[in-house]
Amino acid sequence: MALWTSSLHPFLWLIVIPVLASPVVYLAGRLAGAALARWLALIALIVTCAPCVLAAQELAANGAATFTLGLVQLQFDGLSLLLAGLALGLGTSVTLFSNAYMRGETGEEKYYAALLAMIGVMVGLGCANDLFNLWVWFEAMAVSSYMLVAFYRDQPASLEAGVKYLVQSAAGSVLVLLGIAAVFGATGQLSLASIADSVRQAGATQATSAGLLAAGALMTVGFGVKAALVPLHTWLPDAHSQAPSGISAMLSGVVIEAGLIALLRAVSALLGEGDAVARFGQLLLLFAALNMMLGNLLALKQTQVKRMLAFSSLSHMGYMLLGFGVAAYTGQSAAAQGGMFHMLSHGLMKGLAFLAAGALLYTLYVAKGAHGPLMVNDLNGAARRYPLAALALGVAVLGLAGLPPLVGFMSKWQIFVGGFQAGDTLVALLVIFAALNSVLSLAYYAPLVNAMYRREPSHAVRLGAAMPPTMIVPLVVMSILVIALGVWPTLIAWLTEPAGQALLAGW
Amino acid sequence: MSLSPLAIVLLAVTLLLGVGFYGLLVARNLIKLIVVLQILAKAAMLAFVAAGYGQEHMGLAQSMVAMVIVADTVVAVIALALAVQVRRHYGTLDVRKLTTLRG
Amino acid sequence: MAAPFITLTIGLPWLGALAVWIAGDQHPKAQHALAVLFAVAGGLSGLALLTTTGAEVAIRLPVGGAFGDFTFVADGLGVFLAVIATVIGSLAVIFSVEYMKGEAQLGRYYAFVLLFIGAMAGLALTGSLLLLFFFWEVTALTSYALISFHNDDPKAVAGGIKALLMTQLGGVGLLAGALLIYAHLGSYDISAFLAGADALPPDLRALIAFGFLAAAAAKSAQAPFHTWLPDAMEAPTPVSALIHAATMVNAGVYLLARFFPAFESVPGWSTAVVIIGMVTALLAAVMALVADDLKRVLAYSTVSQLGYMVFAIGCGSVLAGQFHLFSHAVFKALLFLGAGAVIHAIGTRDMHQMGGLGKHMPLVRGVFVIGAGALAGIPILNGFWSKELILETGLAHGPLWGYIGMLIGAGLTALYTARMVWLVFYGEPRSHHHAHDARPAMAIPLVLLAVGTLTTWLLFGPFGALLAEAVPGLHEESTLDFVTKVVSDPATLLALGVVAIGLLAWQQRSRLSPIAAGLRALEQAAKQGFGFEAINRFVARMTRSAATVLQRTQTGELNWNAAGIAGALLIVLIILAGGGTR
Amino acid sequence: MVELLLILVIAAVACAIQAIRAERLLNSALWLAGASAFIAMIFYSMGAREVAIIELSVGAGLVTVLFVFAISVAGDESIEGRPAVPRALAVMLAGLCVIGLIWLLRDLTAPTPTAASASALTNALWHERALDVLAQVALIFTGVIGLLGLLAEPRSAHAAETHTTPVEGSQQKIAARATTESPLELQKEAARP
Repeated sequence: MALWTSSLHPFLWLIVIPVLASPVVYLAGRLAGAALARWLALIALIVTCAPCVLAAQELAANGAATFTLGLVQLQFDGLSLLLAGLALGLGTSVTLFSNAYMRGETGEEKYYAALLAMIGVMVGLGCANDLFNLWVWFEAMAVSSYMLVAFYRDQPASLEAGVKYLVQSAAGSVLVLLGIAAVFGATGQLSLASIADSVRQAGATQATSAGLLAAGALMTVGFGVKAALVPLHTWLPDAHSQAPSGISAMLSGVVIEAGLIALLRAVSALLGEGDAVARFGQLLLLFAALNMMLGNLLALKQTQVKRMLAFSSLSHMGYMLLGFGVAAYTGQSAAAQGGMFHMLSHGLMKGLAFLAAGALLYTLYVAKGAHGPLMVNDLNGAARRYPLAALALGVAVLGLAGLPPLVGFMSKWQIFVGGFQAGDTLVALLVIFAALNSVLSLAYYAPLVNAMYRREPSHAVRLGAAMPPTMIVPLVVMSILVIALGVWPTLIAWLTEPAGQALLAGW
Repeated sequence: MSLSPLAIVLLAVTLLLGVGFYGLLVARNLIKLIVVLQILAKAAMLAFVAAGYGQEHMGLAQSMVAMVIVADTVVAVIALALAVQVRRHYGTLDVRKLTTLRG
Repeated sequence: MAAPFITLTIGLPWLGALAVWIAGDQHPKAQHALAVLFAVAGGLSGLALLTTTGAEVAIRLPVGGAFGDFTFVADGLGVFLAVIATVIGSLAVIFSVEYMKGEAQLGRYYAFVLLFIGAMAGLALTGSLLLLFFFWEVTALTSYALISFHNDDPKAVAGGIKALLMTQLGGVGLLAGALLIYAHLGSYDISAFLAGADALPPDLRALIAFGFLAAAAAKSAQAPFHTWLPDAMEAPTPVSALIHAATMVNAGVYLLARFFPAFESVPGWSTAVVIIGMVTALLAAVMALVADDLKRVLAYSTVSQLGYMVFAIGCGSVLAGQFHLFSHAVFKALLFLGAGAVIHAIGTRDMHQMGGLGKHMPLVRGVFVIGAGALAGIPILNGFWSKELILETGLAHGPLWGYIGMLIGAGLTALYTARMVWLVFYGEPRSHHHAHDARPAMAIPLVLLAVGTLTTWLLFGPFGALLAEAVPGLHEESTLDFVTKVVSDPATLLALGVVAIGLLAWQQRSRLSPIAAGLRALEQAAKQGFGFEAINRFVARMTRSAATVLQRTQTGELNWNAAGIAGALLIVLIILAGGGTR
Repeated sequence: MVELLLILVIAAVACAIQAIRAERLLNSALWLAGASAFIAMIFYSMGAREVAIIELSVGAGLVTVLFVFAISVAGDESIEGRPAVPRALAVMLAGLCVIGLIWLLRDLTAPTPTAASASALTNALWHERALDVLAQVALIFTGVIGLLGLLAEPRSAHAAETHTTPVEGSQQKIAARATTESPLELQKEAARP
């Protein structure tokens, strides 16, 4: 049992604390009432921020840290830090936000327990350095999110979303497993590092490379379901619009990104060098174009706020894919870093958008026991009664559209810079297509903002409840971040740069 | 080409996968869809055994299959719970009726 | 030296925006006061910049990564636009005190006006392409917010979104150009690009040049992007119309002037600029002739005058373009504020419901006629001098057809100006209204601008000196030389003759009615925006129907969703297994 | 060995097909159990002795019990009508995927171990792959939470709501909003898809 006594690196606490806190929160909620669960969950997450800072410092000083147990290794590198920071930051906001939003719901303590577990396993997913281990974390993340999506189990629409999410996720998960089996069968390895080594050195035989190719395809599609690549995306608009708003923020802000990170980590180990990487890049670029187009055009047709935001997540996944695709296709570090930056900024902005929309949904409907969808028309004149929430939503969606001085502008810019530096006509055209898509996205974001600043409030707004301060705090903090990073983008370079390097190191 | 055991099992994997895909596309009953998911998962387990056999790493393969079995059972349990709730609120298990969210 | 003033010119209005917003809508008096205070302070700081111009980088903030250095430069060209933005902006704010009295959500209004002023100053003063695009987009954002200020009016909302989408669409050209430059030079520095442009491959330079041209055309409402500006007149007041029509549109002209040295030698570029300028000047003049809405007439006239400036740059004279921009900013601000006073007094913008207002509003009539005279090109008003300069440049350096087109434009300008003044201030009142003359808060800027309209041309000499350091190859001359040259040039008489014909045509309009009847078709076409509006609608409709078709693929049926997974697996297999190589 | 495997594989695939074709859910679940049993036998003959037993007990046993239980709660509903995706298209898509994979994996059968090498599951599971097990514990825990969350009866007085048909459910939703909204908006609400 010497394995257990080996010194614990700070990053392990990032996984251990939330996962261990989860049952504690559940039991506390069962035994001492939901109020305790609420605050305990928040405290657990805030406590976890301390090792996060430590781990970040250690990463900056000593490079990637590892922890080995048996044959399986966890590695904490830039990519892990990015995902951990995103999950923890957004998770804390969501927990604080849910304090009022979920108050009095049946099964509140289970909500917090599942949320905590989800955050913990997501950090684990970011650290996984072993293919099968990656899948276990991935599956744990999925399992913890099923219940959260279908949390309003008395509402048919919520159940429908849960069913679609579960079936498609599970199908994707099977494809991932098949891919892992193919890798294992072809190389006999499971650790990402040794897979990459054996792919590079062995001068792979015909059989092996065909097996790896099949594995690459299976894993791209399998993880792609979670990352919502078009046409694997169909669960996303349903799940994101029907889940409780805090969970929508988590799903859109972190979970699909985690899917993408898993995809990049797993597949890039198989590629070796040169040609295969470029081909993978082309594939990502194809998905990028599809995602941007479909996400934007369909968002244009939506009248429900959360569903519109969900479709916009698809298009933003497209921007990230553009960055990573360019990075793979041409080896551009700016593009990889831009993709990471956009992942972060999308998590921030979309999280903010869902939380702000959720805050309005809460005051207009949920607080009164009604569970309607939040329509764009319901927001009419919301700014007069809920100035901060309306401002936050406005900042979030305009940032998503890529308008300065908001962070979305800078992260898209970085992706575009990478695209143009690639010096490839096709890529440049795709970048211009992305820019045009940004313009198109204004056609649905701008009316949303206009509606909120109308003078005549809607009935719902006039009769809305007061907004609790626990909701306002995360909104304000995140809005400030969105603006600050938009004015000074390199404030976050310490997070995006190592992440981009960690990604490129695989290629 | 003489069939090796590995080839046969790989064939089984792909066939089960095909059957599973077909089922996902045509099954209308939610519980039957869950059955299909189980079939797909079996294909994955079989793939691990085949890989372990080919690489002579059966211990490792077995440990992974055990994980898959457990994880998959958990998923099945949750899926069945969802199905029960769906039946309760929609009055049917027909997934073609679960189309209030679209477009 | 210039660093503190640059910071103040950009920072004060932005600080003011924050202050007004914090003051809250419960204290309108404080909001008015704060807004005026910060706007005027910004304007003064902008004026102070005039004393410290220089082509070297004044502020450099290294950001690093893909973002380069954030730099600010206070050279003549930039300072000039910054002064226009801050001074006219502060006049607009002063005017708002009266005009916006009692409006709800003043905080939002002032915050966006001040944000706009700051962004415009930033746009003019930055030395980094990234920041240029940044401020470019901020002005788009704020102008959208101002146009849509009355969010309950669907026309205002539609106008705002249209302006936003169209300027953004053009902005993609600027984005692509800036990124191309960065990709090849590794720097966002504008002066580095201007110096090293000749080293770039020619086709690349052409791409950049036309990208920038598209952005400038969209921002300056040049054909074929001109359709957003008239709709932007739904903005709450002439004040924000002033922001759009007299300030923001200058950004496009500024962009062309700034990068002219780099693109001059790109084949076809100058000709394209000339064509765009001329077509815009003519089309917009015809549209101004048939419009009934006072603000729309002014908006079209702005588009038309911007066409003159673009034309001048295409002919190779940045000085002529910028000098007309200067004159135009002054007299058009005067006209807009005058129109604002009229609209504020009688509550309609339809010129057919005005008439005979001169009796009730002598002051407004007086200044308005001065502004209109400048617009029409009546001698010694500032518009006369700058327009003559453009026409002479066109004759000397441009193609002959361009010159003839611009001459016709000058005649049309005189015609629609006469029509506008007549319909508003003269003749019999066509509806009952109790007009009152402008109150002090409105009167002060009006009088100031009228004085400016009469005198700013005297500044030609110093103006040329100001630009000379920023624009290579620009030869300065004293005001006296300039005046002698214009007066002695026979072309001036020709131009004046055309203007006189235009005025006469309005005088004799009853006799010309047969011709007018023949032009009915043209009038109809003009009212439809010459088909450009239809193109906009077509694009919008195509986008929507594409979305509708796509929406049908989202069946919400689980089985089809699963089919998506199977299909994607198949496609990925095909691509990875058989796909192309690099 | 090859013949035995071939028979087992054919049997397993046939059971799987039957599980999909079966009209009644109960039969479907039983065919699945059959497939599971044959697959467990394949495991055994390939040398994966321990998981064969696990598969037999969990896959063929526990899961079947779960299915039967769920079917008894949810009812064995027979659904008439055509599937959403045309059968021909479904066969084509599934078939093409299979063909593509077989084509890619065709050479992977080369190494043929002489004897099935059984190795200890316990060592792999508890020592080499202990991290997986730990992550799995989190997975199982969240699964339990999820199950509890999905099945628990509401604590409050909403109990009456749980047995409503969908139409009534949506009417209730509207009724809940009726107190707050004008009739006009209500009509729009009802018209929403």
